[in-house]
Amino acid sequence: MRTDPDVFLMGEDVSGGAGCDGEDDAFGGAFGQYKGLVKEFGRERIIDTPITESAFIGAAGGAAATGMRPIVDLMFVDFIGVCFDQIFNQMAKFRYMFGGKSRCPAVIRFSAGGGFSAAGQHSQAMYQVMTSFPGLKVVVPSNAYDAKGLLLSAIQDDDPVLFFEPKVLYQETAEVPDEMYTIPFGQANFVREGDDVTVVAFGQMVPKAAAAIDALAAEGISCDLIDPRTTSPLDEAAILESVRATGRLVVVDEAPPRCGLTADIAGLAADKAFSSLKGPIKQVCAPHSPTPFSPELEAAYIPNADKITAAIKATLA
Amino acid sequence: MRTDPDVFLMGEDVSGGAGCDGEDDAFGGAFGQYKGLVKEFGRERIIDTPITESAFIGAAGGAAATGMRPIVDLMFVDFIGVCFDQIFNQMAKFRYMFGGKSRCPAVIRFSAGGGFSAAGQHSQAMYQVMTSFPGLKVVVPSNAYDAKGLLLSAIQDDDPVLFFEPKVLYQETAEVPDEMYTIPFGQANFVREGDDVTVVAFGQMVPKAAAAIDALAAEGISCDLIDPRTTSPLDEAAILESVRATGRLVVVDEAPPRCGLTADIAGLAADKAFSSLKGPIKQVCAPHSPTPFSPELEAAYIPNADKITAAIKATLA
Amino acid sequence: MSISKESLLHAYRTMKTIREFEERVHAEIMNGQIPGFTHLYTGQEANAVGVCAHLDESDTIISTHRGHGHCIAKGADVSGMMKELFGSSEGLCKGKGGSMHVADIDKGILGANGIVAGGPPISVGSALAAKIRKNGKVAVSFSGDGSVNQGTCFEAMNMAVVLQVPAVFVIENNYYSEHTHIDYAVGCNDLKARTEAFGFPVFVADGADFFAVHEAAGKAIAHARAGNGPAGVFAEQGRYHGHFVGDPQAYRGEGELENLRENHDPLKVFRQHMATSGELSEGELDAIDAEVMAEIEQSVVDAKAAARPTPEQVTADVYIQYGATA
Amino acid sequence: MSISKESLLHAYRTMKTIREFEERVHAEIMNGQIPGFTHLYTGQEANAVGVCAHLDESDTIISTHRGHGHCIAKGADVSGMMKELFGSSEGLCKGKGGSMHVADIDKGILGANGIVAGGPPISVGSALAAKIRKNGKVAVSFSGDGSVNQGTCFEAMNMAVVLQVPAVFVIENNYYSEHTHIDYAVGCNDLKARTEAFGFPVFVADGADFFAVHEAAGKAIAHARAGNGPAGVFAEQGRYHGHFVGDPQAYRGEGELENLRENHDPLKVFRQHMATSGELSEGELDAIDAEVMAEIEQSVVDAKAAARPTPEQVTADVYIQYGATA
Ligand SMILES: Cc1ncc(C[n+]2csc(CCOP(=O)(O)OP(=O)(O)O)c2C)c(N)n1
Ligand SMILES: Cc1ncc(C[n+]2csc(CCOP(=O)(O)OP(=O)(O)O)c2C)c(N)n1
Ligand SMILES: [Mg+2]
Ligand SMILES: [Mg+2]
Repeated sequence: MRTDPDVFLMGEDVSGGAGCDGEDDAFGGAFGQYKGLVKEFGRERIIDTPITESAFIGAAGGAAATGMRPIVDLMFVDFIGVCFDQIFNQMAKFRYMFGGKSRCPAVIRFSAGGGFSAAGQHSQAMYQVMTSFPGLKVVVPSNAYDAKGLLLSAIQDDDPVLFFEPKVLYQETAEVPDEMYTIPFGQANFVREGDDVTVVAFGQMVPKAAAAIDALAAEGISCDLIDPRTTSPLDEAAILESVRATGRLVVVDEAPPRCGLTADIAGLAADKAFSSLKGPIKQVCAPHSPTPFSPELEAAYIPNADKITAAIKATLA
Repeated sequence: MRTDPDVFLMGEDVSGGAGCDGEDDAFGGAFGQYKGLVKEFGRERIIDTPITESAFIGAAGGAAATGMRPIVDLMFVDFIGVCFDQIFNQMAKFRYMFGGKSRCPAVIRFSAGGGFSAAGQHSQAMYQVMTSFPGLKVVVPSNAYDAKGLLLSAIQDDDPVLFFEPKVLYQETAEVPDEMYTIPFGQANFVREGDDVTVVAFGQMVPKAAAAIDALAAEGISCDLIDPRTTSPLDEAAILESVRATGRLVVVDEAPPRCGLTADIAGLAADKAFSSLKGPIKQVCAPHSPTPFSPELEAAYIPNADKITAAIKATLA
Repeated sequence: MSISKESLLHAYRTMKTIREFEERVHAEIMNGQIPGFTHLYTGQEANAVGVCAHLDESDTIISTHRGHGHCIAKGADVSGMMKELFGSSEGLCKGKGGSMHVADIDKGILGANGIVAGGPPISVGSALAAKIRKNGKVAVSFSGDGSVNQGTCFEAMNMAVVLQVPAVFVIENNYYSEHTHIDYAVGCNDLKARTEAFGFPVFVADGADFFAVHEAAGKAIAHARAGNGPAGVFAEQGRYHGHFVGDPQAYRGEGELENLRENHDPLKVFRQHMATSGELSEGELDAIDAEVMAEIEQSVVDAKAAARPTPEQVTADVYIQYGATA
Repeated sequence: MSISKESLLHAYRTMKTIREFEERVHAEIMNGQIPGFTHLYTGQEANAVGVCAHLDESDTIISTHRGHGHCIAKGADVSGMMKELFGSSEGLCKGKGGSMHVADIDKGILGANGIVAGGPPISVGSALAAKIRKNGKVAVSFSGDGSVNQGTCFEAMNMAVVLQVPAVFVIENNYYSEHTHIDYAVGCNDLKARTEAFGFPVFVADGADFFAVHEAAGKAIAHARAGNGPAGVFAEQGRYHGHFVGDPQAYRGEGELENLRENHDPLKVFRQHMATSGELSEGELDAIDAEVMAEIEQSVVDAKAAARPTPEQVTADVYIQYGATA
């Protein structure tokens, strides 16, 4: 934002306290991510909105189509239902429907996923749903370092980018470099390298998969762990290369099973790496139900290291 | 509707002409599906609404939760973006979030899919997206006979049912029995039976797949053609049984490739029928782009018999 | 409109129950006993109770993310609610919903709702059912001052007028949506007028005063019940706690909260009325206080002792006839 | 406000161009030459032209499913539009958009839109960009009488007031949304008042009269351009053809259409004004008619001869840098 006057931030309570008598920088986003920004950039570029997602997400599309680079915050991705049209039918399709003559460099940030006992309407992943729409780019970082580099890429990108922040990862504090760096879209990260099984995991599943894999090392099982970082574009080449080498694949995501990313990657491998496959492709995901509230239920719902371990072993059986 | 006073129909112009000076039964739905109903049941049970999808889809949820059996018409499924929350976050989740104490017997009808040169915002399939949400049942008939039997099942079902009518199939006229019959959900139809390859196809892809398969018979290739009829619940057993017998699978759908039904079925087989597989699982679907307007482009976009034929042969290569 | 002694006792008891329920929930959250996101109704009790006083079990309400007060006012079982908030499988929603989704369909409670303005369209559907069945029932939706800027809310209001259904829209102005003031978020400066422009009457009340709400809501509900189409209630009242538990509320002006607690406390206001009218004695009110405290204490004891859900329950109750896929 | 002769000529030419474009499109659809769903603007020409007379290329408009008239009024290339409707790769959108998505960003045309009320939020974003850049531009959205009941439209209006952006909401009342009458769909009986209740002025005009629209739109656009926040225009006018091409219009009252065509034809009304004021002669207007007819004829000839898209083009222009996956 310091370097590009076209960038601005908009959303409900991104600074907070608009129209109030108290302190100006009272809030700074539902997870405090934007704290301090309004002091630096003022209310002209850090714009609080009413609760009116269709209007401000749509406005981001309109501002982007007319030359700005808006970043908008939807707080919880679960709220996408009230502004869905503006994302999948408008922003996503401008460029194509208008014959390539427009660009729409908007970034929409969402917190996503479970782990907070926030129940059915505040715990969804949803990036698997958004991955299905051509015209959108979809980013799902699994750690703070990547998040920064991917966010800077997102802001510079000329297409609409949906940026999903697994909300349990806000709790982590990690050192990130102060300087500006970008991580390109469509480039997977090899979090672990190994020979026996390829594990592909998304978002908050990446550290869980890493834990499972690290424990399995003691049993002499070594795995590739691939974090695609962006689901659209997807680094198909990295995944296929690994599967061709290991012959075995486990895909892990926290979303429910139907028409999700685990099936997406499994389908990819079952076609393009078929001849290398040595065992069934296993998918680890949530069951086919909404996210439950109770911590015990949620713990049983979200995939954990045990389930990942079991799946890895099942491919070797 | 004749037998159950709790059933009513609601939507934009489901009768048409509300508030107008002209004839009462002037319209009857965007494809004329409801012609005549308002004459029989009156405006109390055939309810025209303003253009206000969130309100009337939400109202269907509310009426269903309080004992009615609404049928609502969204015209084109592409309009789902303006009322998406009411479907995936409200109706779909009432039962679960409320601890099983509610029921929501609402049916939402949509026309879906391409083939009309209706471009990016009036040609989407979308049933693959809705299949991903637990709590919703999703129906995609491929012919008039099934449509009637599945619709009657939908109306009797106590969960929210999304009923997708591939719009090119409206053009077909077919004889359907006058009497009432139901087709249960989760029961696939074997449209063709064969030994070499299993083909699973959805909606308007079923007749195209059948044409491809019939032509291949001359080359001595015989295929099972499975029409799941409902994508949620899905008749996994039928698909797996067939794949275990043939060892080869082609999945055909008109939606774009990412996180869709073709991947969903491929992923299922790559896990649970792995040991029977003799060749790569092929997916035939639209490319990763919005639906184009121009007939030539749309013809190149929507899968056709040639592409299905090529995929079937590729599994045998 | 004179209110029977029994109704007065019930109203006070209900307001006090809400207050103590919320304060105790607050304390238990601070203790780490209640998981998830919770929004408290403290300070707004008169509104829920004043409205629900006109409803019976087969009328429906639909609530918001700040739903405990509405549910208690409509007759939800307090112990079942506390168990739900603790995540027990004996909770009102078997531990699946939590604070943002407490519901009891049998009591006409269509649920708290985690989506701002998710409720009004659903409520219009309940009102439509009442109209089709001609059973004289009404459907009430509660909306915050922030939620009324949401498209779903406007749509529901217009459609209720078009279909002439007995829907009552109760707008609770506690001045804030999260940390943003109504004066900012509602562009026009007259929310009542903007609402009335949709074509139905809106009755205004001091939302800290049970009697004022009772009167305004009485008019609105009577209007709807009589088949005259929708009506609205617009009431101002303070929210004592932050938007969510833990919110430091730095956005508030100096002395604002103190003034609310001092001069706009529904319980105090009610007691003042009683002191003037003499309808209920201090002793009677004190006795209720004691009973309520005991009931809430017991509900927490029970909630802590209640059964915890087991993993198999995750996939139960997704569908009615159909088991889970995974 | 007096209008220069040049502007009058331009206005008449543009209205006539829209009329003949639409009538010819109608004929070509009947001939099976134009695929897809098409909605015609015939009868409403004065509105688009009266509004766009106040805009230059860097102001933006966003249109509806009934978008040809707005695009032509804002300066879209007629031949490129005709090619687009015929599905040619030389069309304004390379044959990818068709009638419901004609757009020309360089001319400030953010597109027709297949989603009712999809446009107003986007337009507010364009207005916000103008406000942030302080460039004095305005953003105009067109909305039908049916679309104003959509939540997105209400949200856009409120947010435009909150952010005080130069957004102009033009409401075109042609009495029908598809086959439903405005008197049914707009619950309150005063759409102007309901709109003004959001907190901005709305100027009313006879939408069949270019001069009336010109005046009302002039006020609204001046208001917005001056930094006073949003404004509205509300204009009534007839839609001659059905909702879509082929609609039998049985829902209309007897004589309704005849009356529209006879007494509320924007072209006739314009000519009557000219006959009275003498500013343009019949001969001048007839000459324009002839030129327009020739231009439209040529556009069809060109469209029929224009290049057809090839299959590889399907996956072009999905993203800027990233090629398609499949
Ligand atoms: C669609 C949606 N947008 C945003 C939110 C986040 N959110 C939860 S409560 C709230 C404020 C609601 O304000 P108001 O309607 O005044 O109710 P109050 O909290 O004051 O009771 C917001 C923005 C949400 N839950 N749903
Ligand atoms: C969200 C959405 N709902 C419904 C439709 C179908 N539809 C297309 S045009 C139309 C009527 C629009 O009426 P109005 O706004 O008055 O515009 P007019 O057609 O009169 O120009 C409807 C319902 C749509 N395209 N998008
Ligand atoms: Mg509030
Ligand atoms: Mg209209």
